[in-house]
Formats: sequence, C-alpha cells, structure tokens
Amino acid sequence: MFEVRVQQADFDINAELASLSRDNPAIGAIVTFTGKVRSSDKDRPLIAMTLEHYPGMAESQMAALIEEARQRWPLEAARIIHRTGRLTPEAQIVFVATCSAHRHAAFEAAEFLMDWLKTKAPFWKKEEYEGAEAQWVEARDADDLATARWDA
Amino acid sequence: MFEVRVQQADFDINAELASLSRDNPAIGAIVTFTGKVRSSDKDRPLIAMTLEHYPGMAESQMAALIEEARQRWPLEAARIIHRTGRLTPEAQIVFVATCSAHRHAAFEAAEFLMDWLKTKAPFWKKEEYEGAEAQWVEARDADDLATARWDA
Amino acid sequence: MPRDDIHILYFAWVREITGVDGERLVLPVSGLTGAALLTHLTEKYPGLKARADRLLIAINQTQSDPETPLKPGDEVALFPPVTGG
Amino acid sequence: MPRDDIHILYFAWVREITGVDGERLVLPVSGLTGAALLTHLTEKYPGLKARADRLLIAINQTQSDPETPLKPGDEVALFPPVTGG
Repeated sequence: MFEVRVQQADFDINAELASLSRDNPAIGAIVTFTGKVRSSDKDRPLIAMTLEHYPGMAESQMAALIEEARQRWPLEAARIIHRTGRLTPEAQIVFVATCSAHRHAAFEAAEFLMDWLKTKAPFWKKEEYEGAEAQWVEARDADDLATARWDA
Repeated sequence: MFEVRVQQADFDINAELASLSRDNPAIGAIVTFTGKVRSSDKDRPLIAMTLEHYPGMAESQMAALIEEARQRWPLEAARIIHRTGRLTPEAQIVFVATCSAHRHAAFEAAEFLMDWLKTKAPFWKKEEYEGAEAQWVEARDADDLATARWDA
Repeated sequence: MPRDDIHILYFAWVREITGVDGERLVLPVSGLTGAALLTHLTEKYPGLKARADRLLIAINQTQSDPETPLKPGDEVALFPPVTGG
Repeated sequence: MPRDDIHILYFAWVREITGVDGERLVLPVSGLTGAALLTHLTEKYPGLKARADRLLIAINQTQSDPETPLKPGDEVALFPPVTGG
C-alpha cells in the first residue's frame, strides 16, 4: 500500500486513510500531514497560488522518496498526494500519510517525506497577492536545512 | 479551537479536521496522529483491549498537555480524543491533531502531545490474548524516555 | 458542614485487588501522608503489598508526592503507572 | 531510426522567459554538456542570463550534474529550485 499521485482534484482524507490502513491489523500508528493554502503571507492577502509540476519526474521522485523512507523506517503503508493548478486560501495542497506498528516510525517518516518533498520533487508555486503581479515563490534555505538534517 | 474529549464512541477524522480548521485561513499545516489496536503483540493474537480512565483527571491532564504545547509552539488549533471501553483490532484508540501556520510546529507539537499523553494522562490498558487471562499492560521505559526528551 | 473524611479512588489492577472502585475513610490521624495511607491500605488489602512501590498517588486529581499530608475532603486516587495513548 | 536530437523542457519562470514549454534541438557538437547547452540557450533567450546560475538541470527525469555530457534522445529539463509541498 504505497502510492503517489499528482492531481488537480481535491482529496478526501477519510477515503485515503481507509484505503491505506483497511484490513491491516499490523498498523498501530497513522500520521498524516495536510498542507493548505494560507491566506496571508508577509502581511499581504494572498488571492491564490498556482502549482506547476514536471509530469513523470514529479511522480518518480515522489515514489523514490517513499522508497527511501521504507529503507529507513518499518512502514506498513504510505502515500503522497500533491495537487496542481490554481488553489485559493484554505484549499488542500499536499497530503502525506504514513502507517507503522509504532508511532515514532510513523512520525519520523512523515516529517522526512515532507522535508524531502519540499526540496526534491519538481513542483513550483506562483503566488497572486492583492494589488501585485503574480510571482514565483523563491526556494527557502530553511527547507534545504530541514532536508539536510536527515543526512546524518 | 482547542479541545479534549474522552469517549466510548469512535471518531471521524474528516469531521474532526473540518471542525478544527474550517474558516481559519492562517492554518497552513495540519498533522494528525491516530492510534489503532494492533492484532498481534509478542507473537500472540490479541483479541481485544479495554481502556479505563480516571474521569475528571484524564480530561484535565489532556487540557494541560494542550496548554503546554501552546506555550511551546504557535498553534492555531489542537485536539486530543481518547476512547475508553473494550476495543478490538483495527479500532481507533486515540487521535491527536495540531494546526499551525508551518509544518515543523505542527509535527513537533503532535509528537509532543502523544509522548506526554502516554506518560501523563491517567488511562490504563488491559489486553486479552488468545488462550490467556486478560492482563494489565505494564508501563514502558521507552515511553518515559520519549517524554523526557522534551524536557531539554 | 465540612467533610471529615477523604474519598479514595482505585484504578486498573489496584481496583481489582481492592474489589471496590473507591471508598470513604476518616483520617485516622491529622496530617496523614499519602505514603502512610498506602501502608494503612496494604493492611486492609494485603494483595497491594507486593506492588505498593509501583503505585502512584493523585490528590485532588493532581499527581502528588507521597509525602504530601492529606486533608479532610481530599480526593485521593491510587493507580499504577499510566498506559494509555 | 534513432533520434539525433534532444528534447528540452522548461518549467516555471524558465518557461515564461522562453515562451515555449519545450523544443527539440539537434546537438551542435557531440558530448555537449548541460552547462554548455545552457550557455547556448542564454544566447537564444537573453532573459535567462541573469538567473542562469540558479537553474537546475534534469536529464531523463533525474537531476544531474551540469557537466554531464548529453546524448541524442535525452530529455533535458531546465527549471528553478523547487518550491512545492
């Protein structure tokens, strides 16, 4: 039960969790991360963001991230979903779920997947702020640092 | 949107997330933890577990854990639900959700709440294994260590 | 009229040994500590004795030092280390 | 018949500068590196020049060293540092 998806459509967390963990009584711990569009960043109201990806490479990178996580933690199931297209505040953008027998593996694997996803999967965000031209988001050093801590 | 509940009834993750994060566009990151009954532990098939709590103190301890998490991380919302009564394999036992602007706060606060919940909230588990008398679960040193790491 | 007794509550295997969820007790001496109460209870419930060193005490729903003196009206709970979550 | 060209893809602001999603290019010299391709492209698309040092290159959907030599049939993508998640 390891899956990655890139889609324009929204996702339903209950449905994802059911398909991940149903009929697997070895799962004792499920961690999910959901990323949502925030309405304000840097004091200006955000109108929308548009997510673009590199079809093919995005999916294969996401699958490689899950493989890497499975090398590091004993996972029973995991899933990454990333939306693309124009999304308005409060919309869901990204979903990561990890299932394991025990909680620490599930927590660490989920945080690892998000950190790596942010720096290794080919997605790009363009933000539209009130009264300004839409701008591509700059990569953040903090994300590189978050990724680097898993190299130890 | 900070809430704790102890209940016999199951919980619905979508409904909990909707009530936690609806109409709050400051939320960019939601982390959930769901603990489930595993069917096997120590090679024997588990038939069921029964959860008992200290009414009043359980709820006030859970609320205190959330207060402590709010002192440590900028949270927009958080919730802890703990079920009691007899639960069979694959049943949901416990739910923790944390909402913040950014992912690291949400991840760390959720893991902190689970670690503290395991060692500070008055709940007790009794396990029924195939062909054996039901037994109270012993507290684990690993849980005390997991709690202690947040003291630094 | 203020109460002159304490309310004792038992949980998990402590309750199975005592056979009751809880009981009221008039403090035999003023300023009795939780530890002394426990010694008193192990006489009433000998099954507690072997595991008395692993019991925790909560006074008025707050986990407390066993040397804390008890007062009339206190709610005193005895239970094993917690195992929820 | 094997292809004698490469397929170049552009993403995010790189695509906005080039004005096309992608294009095919016959390798001007055998063993051209990604870095040399980029130099070639900055002549065609001067807007890339100021930000060329921040571009990443993927060859056949794997992020690659700019000094890797390109081969006919390669899919070569140019894009800025990623910002998803």
